[in-house]
Amino acid sequence: MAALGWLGLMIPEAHGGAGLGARYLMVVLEELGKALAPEPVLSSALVAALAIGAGDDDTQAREHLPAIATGERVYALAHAESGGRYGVGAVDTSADKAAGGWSLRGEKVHVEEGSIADWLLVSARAPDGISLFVVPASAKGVRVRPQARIDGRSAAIIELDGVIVERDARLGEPHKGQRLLERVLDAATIGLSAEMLGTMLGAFEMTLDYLKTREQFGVPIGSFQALQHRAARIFVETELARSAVMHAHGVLDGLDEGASAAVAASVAKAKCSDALMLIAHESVQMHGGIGMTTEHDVGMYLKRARVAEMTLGDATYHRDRYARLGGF
Amino acid sequence: MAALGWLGLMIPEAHGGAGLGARYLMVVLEELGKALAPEPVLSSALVAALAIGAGDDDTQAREHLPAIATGERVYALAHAESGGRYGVGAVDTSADKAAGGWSLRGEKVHVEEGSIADWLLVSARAPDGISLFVVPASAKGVRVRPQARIDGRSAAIIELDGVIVERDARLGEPHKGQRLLERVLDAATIGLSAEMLGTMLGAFEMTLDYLKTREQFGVPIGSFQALQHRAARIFVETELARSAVMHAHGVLDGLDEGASAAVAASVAKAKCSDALMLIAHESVQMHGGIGMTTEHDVGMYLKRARVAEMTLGDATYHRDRYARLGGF
Amino acid sequence: MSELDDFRRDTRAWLEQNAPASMRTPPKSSEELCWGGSKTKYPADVMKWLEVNAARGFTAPTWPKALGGGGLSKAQAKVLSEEMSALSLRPPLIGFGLSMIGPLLLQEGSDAHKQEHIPRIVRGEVRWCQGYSEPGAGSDLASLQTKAVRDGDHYVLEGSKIWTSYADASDWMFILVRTDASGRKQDGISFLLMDMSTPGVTVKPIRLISGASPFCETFLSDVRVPVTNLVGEENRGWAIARALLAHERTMIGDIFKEQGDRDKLLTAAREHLGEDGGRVADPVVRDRIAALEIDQTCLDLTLQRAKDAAKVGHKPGHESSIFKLVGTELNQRRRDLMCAVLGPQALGWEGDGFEPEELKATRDWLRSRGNSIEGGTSEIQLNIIAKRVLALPGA
Amino acid sequence: MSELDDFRRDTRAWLEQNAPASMRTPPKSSEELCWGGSKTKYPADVMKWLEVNAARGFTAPTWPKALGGGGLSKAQAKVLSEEMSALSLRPPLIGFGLSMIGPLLLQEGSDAHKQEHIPRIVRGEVRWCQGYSEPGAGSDLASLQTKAVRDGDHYVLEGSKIWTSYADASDWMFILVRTDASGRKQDGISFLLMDMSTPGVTVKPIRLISGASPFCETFLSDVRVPVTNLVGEENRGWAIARALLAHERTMIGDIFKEQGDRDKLLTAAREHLGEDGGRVADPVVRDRIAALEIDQTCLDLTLQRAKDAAKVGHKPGHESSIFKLVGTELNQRRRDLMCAVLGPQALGWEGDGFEPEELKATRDWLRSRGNSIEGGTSEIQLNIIAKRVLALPGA
Repeated sequence: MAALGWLGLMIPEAHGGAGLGARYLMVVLEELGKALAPEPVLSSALVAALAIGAGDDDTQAREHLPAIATGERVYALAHAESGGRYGVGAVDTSADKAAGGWSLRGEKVHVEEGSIADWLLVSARAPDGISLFVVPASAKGVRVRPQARIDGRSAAIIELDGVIVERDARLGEPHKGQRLLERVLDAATIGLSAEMLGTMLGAFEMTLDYLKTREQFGVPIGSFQALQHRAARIFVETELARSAVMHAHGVLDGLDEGASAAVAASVAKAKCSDALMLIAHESVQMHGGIGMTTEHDVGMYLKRARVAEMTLGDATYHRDRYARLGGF
Repeated sequence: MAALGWLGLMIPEAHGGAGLGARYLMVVLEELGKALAPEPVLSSALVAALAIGAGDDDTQAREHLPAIATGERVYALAHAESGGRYGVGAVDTSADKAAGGWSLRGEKVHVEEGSIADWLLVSARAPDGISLFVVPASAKGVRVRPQARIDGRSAAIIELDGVIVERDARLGEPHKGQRLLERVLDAATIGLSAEMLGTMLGAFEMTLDYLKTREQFGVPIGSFQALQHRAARIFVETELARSAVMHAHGVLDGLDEGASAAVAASVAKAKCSDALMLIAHESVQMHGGIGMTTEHDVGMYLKRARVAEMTLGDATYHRDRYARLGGF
Repeated sequence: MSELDDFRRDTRAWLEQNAPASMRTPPKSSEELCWGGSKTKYPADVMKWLEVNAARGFTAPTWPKALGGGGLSKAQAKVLSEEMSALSLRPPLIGFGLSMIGPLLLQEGSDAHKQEHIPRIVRGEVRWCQGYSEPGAGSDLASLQTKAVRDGDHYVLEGSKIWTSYADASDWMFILVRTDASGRKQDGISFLLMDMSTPGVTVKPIRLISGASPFCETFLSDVRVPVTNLVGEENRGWAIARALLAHERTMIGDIFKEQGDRDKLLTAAREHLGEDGGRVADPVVRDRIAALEIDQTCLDLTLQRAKDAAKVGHKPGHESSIFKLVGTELNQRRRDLMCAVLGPQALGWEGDGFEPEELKATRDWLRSRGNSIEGGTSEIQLNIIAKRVLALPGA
Repeated sequence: MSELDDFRRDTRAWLEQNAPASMRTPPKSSEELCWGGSKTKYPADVMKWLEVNAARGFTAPTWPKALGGGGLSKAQAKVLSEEMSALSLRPPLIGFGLSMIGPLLLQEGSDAHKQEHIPRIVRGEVRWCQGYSEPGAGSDLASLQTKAVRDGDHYVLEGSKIWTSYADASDWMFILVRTDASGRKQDGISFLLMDMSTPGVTVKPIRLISGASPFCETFLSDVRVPVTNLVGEENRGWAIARALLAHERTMIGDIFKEQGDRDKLLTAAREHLGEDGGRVADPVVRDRIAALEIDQTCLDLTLQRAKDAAKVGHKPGHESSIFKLVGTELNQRRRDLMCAVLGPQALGWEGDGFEPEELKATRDWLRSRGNSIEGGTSEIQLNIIAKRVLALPGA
């Protein structure tokens, strides 16, 4: 993937990337989602590249961005905490000033790629507000426990037991950490929605193929009108979801002046969550018994669908957020 | 109807009724709903009979119940007020002590049968709480303005401009008026759900007939599987609704010891509201263009469905009430 | 480039000089716009605005100058449209003449057809309506039964058409008739142009459950239409009609939205359900409103995507079925949600006890139920998507 | 009447005397109950409880005494059941032997069948499983391909069966096989009794997306079944199978509920979403929970209505399709809603970071997706309702 330049799509050429932007990365994320490929592209190439690149700190950029572009290092966003559910403010992890830098203490859960990451982007509460810190996974006091989740990917619980990092491990300017974190979470949400779009397309393709080839009562089951209408509904949902996802990536790239990345992220995530769950459930149903067994891949789509739905906020959360952002 | 004994089903034999109870009246209400017959059975034979009969006041009973049973007088429940939406407590109409009785002042809206009623059951706020008062529509200070609603029935806005009624116009005991009103509203809600059950059956019967006879593409449209599955869903909804309605009428009749009429009413009204709107919408859709014209009756079912849905609380209201009653 | 700049400057000057002030305000409804024709009387400003534009061919900017059109290039027409928008000007003329039958005749009509009809469309003298649907046919449009029997140099028409919008206000109808009942139903249909003043044509308006409507039923009894009014070949009208239908579906996806729909819903929600810390107080309704607006955003973005694709040369395909399906359903959801917000105040038909906007909301809801039926039912759109887009097998 | 009272007194005394204390507690799962058979080892109390009941015929109270049953009247059996409930006693034996194949053999079996199988079912010595579904057949059950070819006084079976619950724990299978492939597919099916220990029978458990399952695939290669094991006539097995299927669907409507489901959901909602004035804090989720509980109430009342109707002699008809359809969908909604309540805590497969009840909720959700497939898909139930209940025409 690094050889293909995928990991550097969001990274300026000066730091070893291609600098093409989010719309290009969307194509990659969509294909990964379609193939259910467990690659840490979202967390490294989108989230970490953006979080570190946005900080305007050249030292940090030189330290991290080339390593992301080459795929030399894997990054993970360690933000969610137990009981905190969703949102930017649910952070109890603390960042206290310590000799020469910061001391981080707390526990992060559901850290995607957490068990394979070389570096962690940790949100923590500093005296001047929530900030992101970039922390080597090998630092003293970092304890990584893999979480066995239904999609089989490399999630982890990460304990930070007074982890000491240097002063410049903090990303962005003082007092502006929360705004950076918001932007990073929006970008992560948008990138995840691209993956979800791919996942729904993958499940639908598989199902459409099954509808055309599986015969019952002497005809392909896809000739039954009740299934045809449901398949047509699914197709419509994928097209609507695609529009939301494309738009959100355009907003990330600054194409749509005045458009809010937060609104675009919530539109995309709300739509993709509902659409993907619908399609995953329908896909298993249309496959019948075989879809319930581990011998068929469609169940893996269902499991990944649920994980993606519950990551970075489900549809209800994003509808509420959309309403708040829209002033109602 | 009076001759058939329908109006006296809830009235004891001693007062000229048959004393058979709500489960018998349900059959009548269901048939009226099916035929979209605009008869004031619900407001007189169920609501007024129960409100007056439950008061345990023999004078009141002798005054009103025989007149209900014979159909000599029509009664209407005047409870809802502008801006108040649903529920027992949304009453601003006042009942103040006056020489020899009470003075009522306020405005009631959406009073079903209001423009044809001889007597009104008016909820008003007395010094000891909300109570029901039975008021002749011909009393001085009562002003009735018909409301032209989509179902074409005899609803009205009723102004009470210092209407003087006698002391015994108040139903039930002092301090217990609100409990009586709650019971009356639950009974009204349950009776309305019986009518709604009939209305959904009427619309469905008409639609099923259309599906079997209307031909397109050389076959009856009811042979299309997509429509078959939707018709089957409708049938299931009618059966579920019927169970809720039957149960609620049994509870009214005291059959199910320990069961709450409030819970049963909210279950029935929530289910019937959703089911009826679904069926009414689907019925128009399945009739195609002709269903949109005034030349076909199915549109009347749609209009009545909406009125019934919005009367005495819609599905969202009753789900919330169900949750409150259930302690969540 | 510089030529186009000149055109822009000249056009803007001309527009500013000629547009009456009243044409620079948004219309309250499409009824205020000019549909042309001999049967409707329009205000003086509207007629003046039509006349000056027609004289320049600006009512049909890209049509040939020889036939009364503007003879503009696509680039110039875009400039004209931009300048009209910039000045908030109303279109001088709308209707089926400009959007449907005119383009068709320019492509498929004979020279005589073009000479006779195109200039009159450009000048707004003739209003057109569409005679496709029939009472017995419904979604099975091709099963139409209105007969046209050849008698010398005329066809004699017998039958009826339904759901004709504004038939009572139109001068001409383009109409599908059966000229051959022997073969496959699609193969015996012809496409004719019919003068509505021909003896034997009767029009009756249709009353909908939501009240009065632009729809009419048109009865045809012994109606004689010259054979020269045939467009294309005899028995080959179905293909022509289908091309026009796809065009109609694309337009329809956008058509249900009204200016300020979102604000109206939110305002009503705040008023009827109350506010809580600045938010709509009922979180369940709030969730439904957000879901609706999100879906509406997705449809708008999808329409935009199709327009962008069209700009770079992609021909519009069966995605028009998506727009028809989703556009109508969103409109229905919106009208339904508005009723849920209004509660009992959504029950009024007219008169006392209801505000005008409440009465409108109720009728809008009733009217919206027809959206998923007219212009091809939702079921037909789902069939089209299943068969033509997803290539699912026939039963 | 007084005789029945005597029976009640005697029965209660006997139950109180003979039931081990451990049999008076509700089982944690159906796995703790006794399914009988030679392949499962049960705790001593379970075996003792089975034996004392079997000796009296109380495992099959209404079956003939001569075949080991209790020989009770319906009224007596009702009393027995009431007294068992009153003491919270576990049933001594459950399974397909008692519920399905036993009643069938009593009605359709030969004398030899009854003599051979009924007493062993009553005593719980033999556990039965059902061999209907096949990998290629799916919803089109009658298209089954497992062949049974006559060879002297045996049938020789070749093929495979799928979705056989507990095939690996069963001693015998009642199985549908194709004995004639020439005519209508329903006409060449026969109903056989097959000893699972016959050479050529191989069983392989099926792993579901939710984890281990009771389902198995059963492979049949050159399996010789005596012709005397045929139930009913050759090629007439379909009618027998269908009667059993309707029976299964009725049982299934009730089956998905677990004790305390409602409380579990509410407890989780309070814990994960917080409380607000004693209520579940998230009103959108609260609305969904209320909607679910209301629909569940409606289904429960409908089941009760069917039971009441059965008591006064109404035969259960196609309403079993309603129970199957709605019961499964409600279970799916419940499991799905539980995931929504748990949020990211609904994502665990095993181990660290998740509570046991969270892991169970996740697997319950995954497992529930099969409910609308197994035992006749939802689509099949909708077809049955449309065709047989509503009498809608065939395509």
